[in-house]
Amino acid sequence: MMGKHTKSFAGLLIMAVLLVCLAGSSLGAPSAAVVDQWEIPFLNCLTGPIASIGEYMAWSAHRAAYEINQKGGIKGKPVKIVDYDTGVSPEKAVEQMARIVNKSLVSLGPVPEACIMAAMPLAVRQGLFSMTASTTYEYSTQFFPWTLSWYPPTDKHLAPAAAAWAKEQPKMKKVIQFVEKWACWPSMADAHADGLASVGVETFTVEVPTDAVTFGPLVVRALAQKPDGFMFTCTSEKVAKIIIELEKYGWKDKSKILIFSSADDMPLYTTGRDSLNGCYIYAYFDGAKETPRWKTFKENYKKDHGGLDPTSLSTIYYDCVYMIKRAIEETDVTGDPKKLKAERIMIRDYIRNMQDFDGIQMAWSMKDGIPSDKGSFLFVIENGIKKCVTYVEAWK
Amino acid sequence: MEIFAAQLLNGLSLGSMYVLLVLGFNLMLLVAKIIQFAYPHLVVLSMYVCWGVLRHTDNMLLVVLASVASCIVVNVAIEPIFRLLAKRHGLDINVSFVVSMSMALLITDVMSHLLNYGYPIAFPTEWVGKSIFSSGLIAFSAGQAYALFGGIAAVAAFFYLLYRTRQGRVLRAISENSLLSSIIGIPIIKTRVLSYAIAGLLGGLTAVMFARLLGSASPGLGDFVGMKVVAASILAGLGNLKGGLVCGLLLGIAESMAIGYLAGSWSNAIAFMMMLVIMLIKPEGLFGIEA
Amino acid sequence: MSPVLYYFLSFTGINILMCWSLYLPYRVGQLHYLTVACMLASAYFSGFAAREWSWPFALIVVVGILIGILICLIPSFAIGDAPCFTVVIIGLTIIFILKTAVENSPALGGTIGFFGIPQVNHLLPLTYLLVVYAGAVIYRIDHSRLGRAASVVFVDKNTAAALGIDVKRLGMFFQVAAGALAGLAGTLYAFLIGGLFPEFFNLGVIGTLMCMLFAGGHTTMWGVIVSVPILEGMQLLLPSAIASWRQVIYALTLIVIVLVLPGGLVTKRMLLRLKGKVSGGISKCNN
Amino acid sequence: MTSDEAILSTMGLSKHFSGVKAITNLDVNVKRGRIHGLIGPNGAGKSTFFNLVSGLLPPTEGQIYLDSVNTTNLPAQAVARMGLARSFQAAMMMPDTVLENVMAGMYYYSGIDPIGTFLRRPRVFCAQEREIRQKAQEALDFVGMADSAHRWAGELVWVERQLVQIARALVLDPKLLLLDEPTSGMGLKETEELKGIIRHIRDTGVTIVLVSHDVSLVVDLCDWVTVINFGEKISEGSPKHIQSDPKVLEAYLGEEEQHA
Repeated sequence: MMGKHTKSFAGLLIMAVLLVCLAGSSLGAPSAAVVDQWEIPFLNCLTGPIASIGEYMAWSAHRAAYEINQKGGIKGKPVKIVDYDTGVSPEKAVEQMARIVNKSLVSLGPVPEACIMAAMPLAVRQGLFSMTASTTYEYSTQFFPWTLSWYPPTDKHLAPAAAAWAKEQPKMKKVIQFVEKWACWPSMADAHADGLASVGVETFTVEVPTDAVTFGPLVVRALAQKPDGFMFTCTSEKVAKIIIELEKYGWKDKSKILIFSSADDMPLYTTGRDSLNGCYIYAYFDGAKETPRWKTFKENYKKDHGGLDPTSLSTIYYDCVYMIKRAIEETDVTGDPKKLKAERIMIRDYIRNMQDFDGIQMAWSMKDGIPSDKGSFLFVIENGIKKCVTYVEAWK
Repeated sequence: MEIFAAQLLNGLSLGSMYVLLVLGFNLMLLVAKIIQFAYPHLVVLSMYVCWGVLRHTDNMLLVVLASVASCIVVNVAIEPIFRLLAKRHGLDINVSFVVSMSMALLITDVMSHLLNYGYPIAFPTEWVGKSIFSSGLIAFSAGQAYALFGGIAAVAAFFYLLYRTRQGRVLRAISENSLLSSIIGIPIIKTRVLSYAIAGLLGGLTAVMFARLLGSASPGLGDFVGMKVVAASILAGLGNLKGGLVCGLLLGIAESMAIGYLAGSWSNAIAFMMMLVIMLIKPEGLFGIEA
Repeated sequence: MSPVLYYFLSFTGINILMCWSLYLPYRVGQLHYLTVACMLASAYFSGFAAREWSWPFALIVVVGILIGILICLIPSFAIGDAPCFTVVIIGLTIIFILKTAVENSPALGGTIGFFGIPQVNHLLPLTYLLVVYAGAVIYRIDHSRLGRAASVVFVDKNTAAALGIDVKRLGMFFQVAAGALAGLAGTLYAFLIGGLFPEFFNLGVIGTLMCMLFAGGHTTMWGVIVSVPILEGMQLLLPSAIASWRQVIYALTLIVIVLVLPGGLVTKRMLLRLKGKVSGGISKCNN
Repeated sequence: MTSDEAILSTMGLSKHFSGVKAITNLDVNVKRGRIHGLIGPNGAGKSTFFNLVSGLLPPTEGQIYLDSVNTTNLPAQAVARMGLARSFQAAMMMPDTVLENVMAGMYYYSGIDPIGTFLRRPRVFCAQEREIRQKAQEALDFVGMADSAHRWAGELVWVERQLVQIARALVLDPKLLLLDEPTSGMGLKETEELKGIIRHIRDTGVTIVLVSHDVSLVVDLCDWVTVINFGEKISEGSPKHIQSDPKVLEAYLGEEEQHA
């Protein structure tokens, strides 16, 4: 207790001294905060059918804020994540964005794609940098430079992942891809097909209806085309259900199944269970790799989620909060409402080209709003745990 | 041919689930004069109860009992709401639709907020069971067998109850003319509650069979199924029990065939288009509206 | 003006239009969800015409309304006097078909969505001008023979027919009028939001509109003027911990209001009472 | 045109509901200017007959002539616009004031298309509305409900509803008025009042067809009576003639036995 207080007091003292020095020398190096706390709004989907995704995204942002505050906050002031619920409704998204657009330095979200499309034009008009980290390049790029993407252009970075899988399965010639028509998934599916084509594998598409109740008919249809393998571009729950059906219809070779990154979510594992053993999946995050921060994150996540493991999607906004922390610390941002406009641009420009960001599991750099050296991992699922097979080089 | 047979089998097992749901839905429509849009959502809620009980016991009988009991209890518990509604609005089924739609929203949101952190629930693998019969593309799982034969048994029992027993006659009398029934001394309210209870019983059984057929459930399942149940009921002619039987089954088969044969992204739209044409030609439904 | 107020007022205006477009067919007892399909079609058309063809706003509004009318007119030949639930299902079906069509049209952005609809100056005053005009038209419909005829059809179709009312033609009229309102709402919506996504138009929209209509009162056009701002404003005022239960609050509000105040917050009778046009309710007969 | 000419006549009219014969081969002639009674025991097909004549149900067989025009397969609204007004046994009131309810009867008033009305200039529109309002008020005066014009229609008692319903039927100046059980649920005093009103309507030149199972009312009020049972005409003639017809007595006695 004592130590912590001393530490933060010492920190404050050093800060104050620094401030005096810097003010005197007017070097333009980081200046102190004028706000009492850093309020970061998070436009997130907390109601409706996909509220579970919003829940863990909010959880990770709050987790990051808690950690930062434990260690003295940003420039000595605590950070506070304020949740704004958008549901999946564009109308709510715009209204919530309107509440923060004139007062916030930077914001997190919005989360589902419908909300991004509705709310971002307003953010762009008012000049608010909003970190739509969980969405794909297609959506973010529409609003550059006022957004960023966690992912490089879809066609460029998905193709190598799919191709890497195909190289592991040399005898595979014909693959059926299950595609659900939602947001940018069709274009992700095209990227997969391109990647497979580059190593001589032909792809056929079977569409997954959004409101399907059973998947037997779909699997019969797919199997009737006598494919050598399957690739999935649909919601995690549906992936699991289709794999179970495939098993029912006698499909044995699980290594000839590849699941795309967006399905790397809890429902895949809770619904699919044993049937997933041997399936391939690619993602941008190797959960088996232990770092101290990741370990703590995982333990706390499990504690708050009835023992369920976090997935690669759950850390996105955790890293975002740390990015904001670094951007504020490394620039002149003070949080002064009078300088809001300029400081927003400072944060934006810093984050968009942040070098060697120390993420929860790995370091990477951003270039013009997209990661420049972030590759993907190809995994095999065994008893609900992803075992890394190979690392796929980043797109350049 | 092999594909066709496989799809037919898939369609039949799904259709038998729709039939059960449409039956319960129509029963409340006929006797209580309400559109219970939230009925499929209640069934999904019972699936969650099944799942909860399964975590503590493997006893099949207990699970079925819990599912049936919960569905009956919840269904009977909401009866007073609709009774009060009828008292306020007369027998305005439009308003009952509005209210039940809100109930559906309520149930979905409670499930996605409170139960299993909003994640889909999964039933033990042995519940769905491996294929009990498999030949080429034709495969038949234990879950499908439960759905199909359980469905047939439940429907048979339901029609026996309705057409061969005294209680069934009472229910039918009320559905035909509730005013006259009350004059000749049939206890209207008691019988209405009975109809909710029977629908709850059917719902509880459906939940168990659904769990075995699908192997999992999610908060959004009620909405997916709900629309189809209402559509089947309307397509048959609102409240037409036998028509509902046919249309429920046909819907299951049509859905399987559409996914199995029609061009990818348009399969559901084509199915909807056919329904639209039928509705435009015969707005009262294929079999006509009953009482 | 602060963005919060701007968007609050804009969405209130658009939602009032949409609620009215549900209110009109409900005058003859039909829940006409087809209006959401009109909104979808006219929103996409407006976005496309503004971005690709650079049409002027006024022209887009007119054509947007015409599109709404057309989408309601064609089915109305079959469902002008159809039972309520046939209308419901046909509405939902057409929404679904239109959505599928949009998702499969690369020109409309497909499943990704349609970006970059240009801004229009003075959208808010224009919106309210159109809302007031639409309100005046609806007021006149309500206070003419059409409105009275609709009330009779709502109560009993046979009585209406015996009074010489062509139930089907009247239903068609109200459906088409609803289509025009929804077309207008769709155009305004597209320009307000600036980007469209097929998932915008889903069951949730219908649920919200129904809640607004029935909580406000479906017996008079004034009900939604009270309920829409309240329900729109609620989520802005509630703390986020409670706001995430918004759907539940909406649903409960609706159920309670429908049970306790059958006609909604504002009823025709209440308004007539205020104006002194209806006398107290003691019967002069004693039997 | 003589006053004896039939304003309404049916020839061989039949209606079957999925095999059940509600009306069989019925010939009825209603002479102009009369109060024509239609009586029969419960389930005799009286209401079905009204529904057929007013166009709410299509007949299975036979022809209907209204004022020498064949209206057999015309829809109800067309028949209504030709001058046939009717009341229902259960009077449905819309949730509004009594006056508005009566005004609702003037949908096709003076033949103007209401949708056209809606498009008129405000001044013309208001003038028309005033006229409609005035006419409705007069009709309420006629049935003795003038004081109730601004009451809420939902609060009217059964008897008052019948009167409002009649006023609503009268505003369009019908040639023929069909009254379905107008006195059901009424006490002696109200029945007498209603009798006066019906006679008064007849005196203004409107022909009336009255359905009732109340024999004494029909005998007292009507100029001519048709008796039907099981969908068939069993007797016809002046009230005196009917009272002594053994077939009629049998039909009614038979019914009483059933009740007992």
